[in-house]
Amino acid sequence: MSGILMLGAILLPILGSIPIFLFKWQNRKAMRIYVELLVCAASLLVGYLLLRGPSAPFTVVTFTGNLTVEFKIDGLSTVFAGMIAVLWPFATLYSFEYMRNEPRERSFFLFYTMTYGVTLGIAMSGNLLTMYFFYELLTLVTVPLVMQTLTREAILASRKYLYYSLGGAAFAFIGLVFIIVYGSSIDFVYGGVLDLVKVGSRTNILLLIYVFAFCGFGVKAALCPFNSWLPQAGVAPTPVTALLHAVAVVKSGAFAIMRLTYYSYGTEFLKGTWAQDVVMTLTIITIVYGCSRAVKETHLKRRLAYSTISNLSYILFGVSLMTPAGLMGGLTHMLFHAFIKICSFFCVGAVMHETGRNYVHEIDGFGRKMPKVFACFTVSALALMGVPGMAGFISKWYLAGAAISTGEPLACAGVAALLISALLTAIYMLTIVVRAYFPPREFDYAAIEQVRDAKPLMWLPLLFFVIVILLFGVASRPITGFLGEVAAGRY
Amino acid sequence: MEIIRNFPAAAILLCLFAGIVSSGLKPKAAKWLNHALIVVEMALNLCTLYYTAVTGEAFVYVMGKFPAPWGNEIRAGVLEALLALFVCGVMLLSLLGGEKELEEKVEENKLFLYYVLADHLLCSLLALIYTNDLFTAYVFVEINTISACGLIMIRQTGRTIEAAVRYMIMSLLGSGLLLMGLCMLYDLTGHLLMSNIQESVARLHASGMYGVPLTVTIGLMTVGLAIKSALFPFHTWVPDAYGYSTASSAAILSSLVSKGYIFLLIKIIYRVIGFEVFHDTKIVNVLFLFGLAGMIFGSLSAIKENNIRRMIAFSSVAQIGYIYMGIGMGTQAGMVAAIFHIFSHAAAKALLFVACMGITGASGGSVKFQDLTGAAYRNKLAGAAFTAGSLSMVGLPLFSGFISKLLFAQAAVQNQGKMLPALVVLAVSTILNAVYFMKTVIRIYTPEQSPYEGITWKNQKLLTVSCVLLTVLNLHLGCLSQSWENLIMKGLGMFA
Amino acid sequence: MGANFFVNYEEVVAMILFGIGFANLLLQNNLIKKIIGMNIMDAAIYLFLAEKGYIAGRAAPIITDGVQKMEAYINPIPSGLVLTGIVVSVSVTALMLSITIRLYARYHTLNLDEISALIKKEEA
Amino acid sequence: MIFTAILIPVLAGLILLLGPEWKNRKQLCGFTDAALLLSFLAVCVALGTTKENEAVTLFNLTTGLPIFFKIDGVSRFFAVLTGILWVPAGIYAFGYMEHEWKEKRYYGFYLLSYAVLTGLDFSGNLITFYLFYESMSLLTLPLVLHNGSKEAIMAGLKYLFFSLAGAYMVLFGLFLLNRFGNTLTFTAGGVLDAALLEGREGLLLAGAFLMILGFGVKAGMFPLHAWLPAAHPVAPAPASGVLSGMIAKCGVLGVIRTVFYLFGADFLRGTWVQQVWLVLSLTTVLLGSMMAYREKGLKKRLAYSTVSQVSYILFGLATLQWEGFTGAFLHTAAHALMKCGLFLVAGAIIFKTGKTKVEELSGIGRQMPVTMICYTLLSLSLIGIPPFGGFVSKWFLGRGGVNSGLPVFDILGPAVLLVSALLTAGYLLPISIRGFLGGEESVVRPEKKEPSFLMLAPIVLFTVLVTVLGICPDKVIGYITEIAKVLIKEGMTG
Repeated sequence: MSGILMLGAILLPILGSIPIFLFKWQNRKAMRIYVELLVCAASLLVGYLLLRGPSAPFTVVTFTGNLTVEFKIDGLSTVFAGMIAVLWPFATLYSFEYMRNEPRERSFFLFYTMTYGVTLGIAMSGNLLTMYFFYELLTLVTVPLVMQTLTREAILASRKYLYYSLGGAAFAFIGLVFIIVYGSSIDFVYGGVLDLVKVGSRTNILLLIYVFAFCGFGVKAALCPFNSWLPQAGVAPTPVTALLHAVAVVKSGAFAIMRLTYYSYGTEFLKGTWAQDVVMTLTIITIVYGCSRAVKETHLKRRLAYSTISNLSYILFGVSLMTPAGLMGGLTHMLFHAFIKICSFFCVGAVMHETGRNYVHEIDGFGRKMPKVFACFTVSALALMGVPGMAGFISKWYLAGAAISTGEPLACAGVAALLISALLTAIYMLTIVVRAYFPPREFDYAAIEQVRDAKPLMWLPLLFFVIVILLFGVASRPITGFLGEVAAGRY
Repeated sequence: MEIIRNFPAAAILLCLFAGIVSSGLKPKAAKWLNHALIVVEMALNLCTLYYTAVTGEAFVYVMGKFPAPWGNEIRAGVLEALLALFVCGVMLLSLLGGEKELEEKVEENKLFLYYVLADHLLCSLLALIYTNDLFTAYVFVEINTISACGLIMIRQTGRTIEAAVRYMIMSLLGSGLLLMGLCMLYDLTGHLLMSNIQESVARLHASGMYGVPLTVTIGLMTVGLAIKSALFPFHTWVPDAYGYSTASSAAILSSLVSKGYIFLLIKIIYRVIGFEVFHDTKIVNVLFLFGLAGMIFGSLSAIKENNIRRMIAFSSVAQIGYIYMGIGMGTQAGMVAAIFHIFSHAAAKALLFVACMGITGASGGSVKFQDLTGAAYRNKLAGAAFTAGSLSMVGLPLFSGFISKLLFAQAAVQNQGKMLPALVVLAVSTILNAVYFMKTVIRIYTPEQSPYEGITWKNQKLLTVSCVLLTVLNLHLGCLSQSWENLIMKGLGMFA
Repeated sequence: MGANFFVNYEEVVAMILFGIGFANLLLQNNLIKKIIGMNIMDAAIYLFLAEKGYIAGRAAPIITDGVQKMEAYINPIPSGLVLTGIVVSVSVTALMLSITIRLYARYHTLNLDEISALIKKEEA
Repeated sequence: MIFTAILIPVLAGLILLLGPEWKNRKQLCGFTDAALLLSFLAVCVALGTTKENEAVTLFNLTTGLPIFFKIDGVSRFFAVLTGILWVPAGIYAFGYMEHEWKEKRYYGFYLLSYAVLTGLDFSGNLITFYLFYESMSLLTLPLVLHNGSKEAIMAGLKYLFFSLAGAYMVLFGLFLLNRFGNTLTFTAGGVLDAALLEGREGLLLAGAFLMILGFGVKAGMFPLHAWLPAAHPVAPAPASGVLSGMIAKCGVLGVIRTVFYLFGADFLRGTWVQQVWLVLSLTTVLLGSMMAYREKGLKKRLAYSTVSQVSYILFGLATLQWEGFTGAFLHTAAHALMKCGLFLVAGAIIFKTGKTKVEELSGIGRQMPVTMICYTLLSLSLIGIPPFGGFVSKWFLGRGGVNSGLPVFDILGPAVLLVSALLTAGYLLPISIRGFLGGEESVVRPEKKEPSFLMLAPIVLFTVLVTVLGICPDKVIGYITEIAKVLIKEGMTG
């Protein structure tokens, strides 16, 4: 029963989106209501499934041999699917308002809804092959979203996105093949499936392949040096940038790496090897690199995109610690960063939508004109910096705690990188806040007379995110407790 | 049921007669005869496939009642029958897809010749697949070459004639080497039938005599067939030949003709030389290296290309590289992957060429990229089909390309020495494939005000049928590959 | 090696001829010369085959006076192969020549590179 | 009660910030004043009613991370000092801010800052401390960049980012302590767990050093002092006063908590951390004085002086010896009063005459006699001349250095302090001298420009307090010694 429901939850948005494109929809409102209902229905279904707890694997198709398309819900899927299911309806509301004046609305919502289903597919995949399949599919359905505006810039960006993603998948594919050959199965089993008898003396080659696969999936998670697609993909409409390029797509990369590391290769095999050092070094470099680029960048969305790059590597850093505590830190940051970053992106999107201003130096004095938006932005900025009492601090706390418990020098260097990055985060986020609230004395408010605050459809989701950020910040115990269970493989 | 044993020979002869008869017919009649012929062929081969699969062993059909080792033989196993069936199917779909273009572009009084050549081509392909005699194989290789040459230059422009000449020259070099090789082999073993040669070669190899001549012979035949099947660096004739001929010619040439030679090579490896002997000569390593090089350089050339047809042609070079890499792996798994890729690439490439015709047709016949912008909106079906073909080539799950990639990679993993280069090149080549195919897909899906008129499916029913069926074939290979794999394994088992 | 070299001088000649033909087919720019190269190459193979089929001191396998022992005759199959080969070669040569004539009629040259250049010019 | 003491200024501040503009300036000032006094009262009541070391837990951030308050000797000392500084400086602002813009915003953040400072003083564990420490950086930022000039905004950002950099260094230490300590609660003598620590001393020492350096940022310790001379001068004078007087001391509070309540003095004694810390503080003492000596702008000169003087305190702490410790506490109080007073004087001069450069101040003493007399007395105290507070504290600091038993530093420390005192005299007194004696030819009959009562009263109050501290310091010294007894076992012979 739950197997059919899982398949239904994945297929509902994918198939349900087809009418959006098939019909002409004279009445825009009707289409919007349809989309929202569709998304909410899928979310409710997912919610129901997740509340039922872990499920048995459900095999849909058998490709060849033991290669099957299989779904199941375990702890990790619960976290990812739950996150997606909560965020999507709100983001959809926001995008109604945002897409009001944009052309090609239908095709936007078509792919937007489809992506939901595909992401759920990644979340609920029961084995590596299924995940790989949805992972590739995700690339395809999101490319049209990047291309949405059809400017030359957008097309170049979508091409780059496509090449990077497919290229990454090609390397991830190698990892998949190795699991097929050297694993006892391709299912996700906490602790890994490698068959050490089959591996024999080929440890080093497997480690090399792990690094390949890590980098391959890491392309989507914008791991340095494979990150340049992400800032460029910021040409997409803001709901896309916010939801996909800060949450769904990039976190799919991180999620895939978690699966690969903890559920396929297994930390037993990887821990303490040179492969761990290599991937950890990469993540540490990315953490610092992303932040420094963000500080230099003056385009608002691109600045946030670089920030995303850095924050994603927080997650990957947690994962690369190869301990349950590290995974928990990564999961926590995955969840909290999703809310924080989508909130800040939506704020920036609201500014761009209302005023058409894109650069940091153009938003002087907006704090007074758009109080709601900038209040939310300030909260998300503080949370991203990791001020205690906000969600960001909690996740950093667990990440750093996990890193220090390992006692490895490299992990401690990672903690230092986290802190350097926190400082840089403060620099790139707070300069925006300070500009908005404290314009220079000679600033003339008449110049931004016509600027209005965001409309309810836009700021209501923001309000929700802010409440969540604060709530997670001060009362995180239930959720971190659950994540701890998940990370220890006990759920 | 015993009557089925006659079917392979009947199939070959039927083609030959149909070709001869067609030369006296009007174009339309020739066309119908050709299509009917292919359908009959499919039925015959299907029966053969069924028969061999059920009996579980290959059978030999003795031509002219001369027994081995003197007579001429046909041998049919599962793999041969499967490939023959597949060849017929893809050929029919390619011809259907390109039919409109043929009628528009080929002179009225030469159209019937096209079908004559197509019949002969099919005949030679079937013969190559089924024959058990090396010299017969050589003869049909030449027939194949001549018919293919005709198919290339059926549209008589300077380009096509030049392409035909270049194709002929390279082919002749290849067949010359092949002929030399098999003459020497005959000299060494005294036989022409594959089974008998294999026995003698095994004896020679065991005794250690004639080591160098044997290697030279194998080398000559391998290089000859490699030239003919456009293995890098012998691919110079490919872009012109595929790029300027008609769509159905290009589809047939790239997806079937070159595969015929490769299949012959595989047969030589298994049935003439013997897998172990071949493996010991180290020629596998050479094939492996050239395969890898082809995967990279074919794709690189494709990326640079500004002509969509030539781009697809270069992509063929890369894909042939995949197949040779699989053969060069020197393992059973690699061979299975290579043979599966023969199927998968044939399905995808035929689809691409046919869909490409639809796309260019909606862009005023231009093959330049700048004219193709937005073509997928003007010809929705062809656009979708082209996308499907591209995704298959890039190796996305659900499509056939993914399974071949998977099989190649699995084969590579099991081969210690060649694992890393194979895997890395596989990944890099995937990226390169993605670059040029996805670039094209994005371009045809970029809307633009265009002077060219759109084409709906009503104006191109045959193309629609062809595209849809080929797409289904791709998806079928991608989703339900298990049965294909089983048949290939079974067929390879019958080789030995 | 040296001894074998002279004993099998027919094969050596065949191989040299094959090389000459092959090189001509590959490297000549003139189409006619290419075709000639091809014919040389084929002829070399026929020579090779014929030489292999002939065994000194034996007769052609034409039975005039009753069946003799197999050892009395030469192997007839190479001769058959040569004949088949000649047929193939003739047809291919004919095809090549006809294409060459077409090209010459169009571009008034037999040089393949020049033809290519002319075609490019024609299209542009 | 502690909670109320924090909540009152928060609420008042939020009312000011989010509420509409006030039409009547008097009412605005009155409201702020009332809120300030009420908060101070609440703090005093809290100090009176709450038992020593009784934890008041607010909530848990996550497992093992409670936010809670408690009161001990150090909290009392700092809480009272904060109140004594904050309330008069607030009253002074009513006069001073008349010529500034956006008063409402200033008062709002002023109150909020008071709230976080109170929270900081009462923090019961490091995470609570860190929470308020970071909030302090964020909430005092608007005070720094208040006047909205490009320069002020840049200085404000510099202040913010230096502070945050410091905070993140602290966070690193926090992470380490969480792993290697029993608890994060401030416990006299430290929380380190010897069993967990085994073999990781080097890492822990590095953590301790980073924390000292991180808190040292707020205290203007070399090498991360650059923000201080930039930020303090551009802020409005009352803000500069409390920034130099109190905010910088929060860094000191952080160092005290780190060294004596988390790592424990014994853990650091004799290690490289102590050595480097001593060197850094002495360098800062000298460097600050020299920079102040060269500086021409009055407020900037005072800012450099702060750099130098706060490192006196750090030096005292770094000796890890009870006399140095006592001196540090005394100097904390004395310097807070003195420097705040001096900044208020500078503000008064700017407010009345608009002069900011030292050389413009010839003859100012005749225009503003009361102000300049207070200035002179405060300067004398800062130099360390009896009978002012500055002398007592420096006496203890010097003794702490001599009796520290550290090689080299027992001579070098006091020597540097002396040289710096000399420099202090060099950069402060000429202003008085020229103020009273110079500039005769330019002004024949100087008009009186004495500031209003609201501004003058706090200045006089601080002067009086410093003098009182200098004349009868016994009570305070006794109080501090009590604290020191618990924290420093060694050298408590006297």
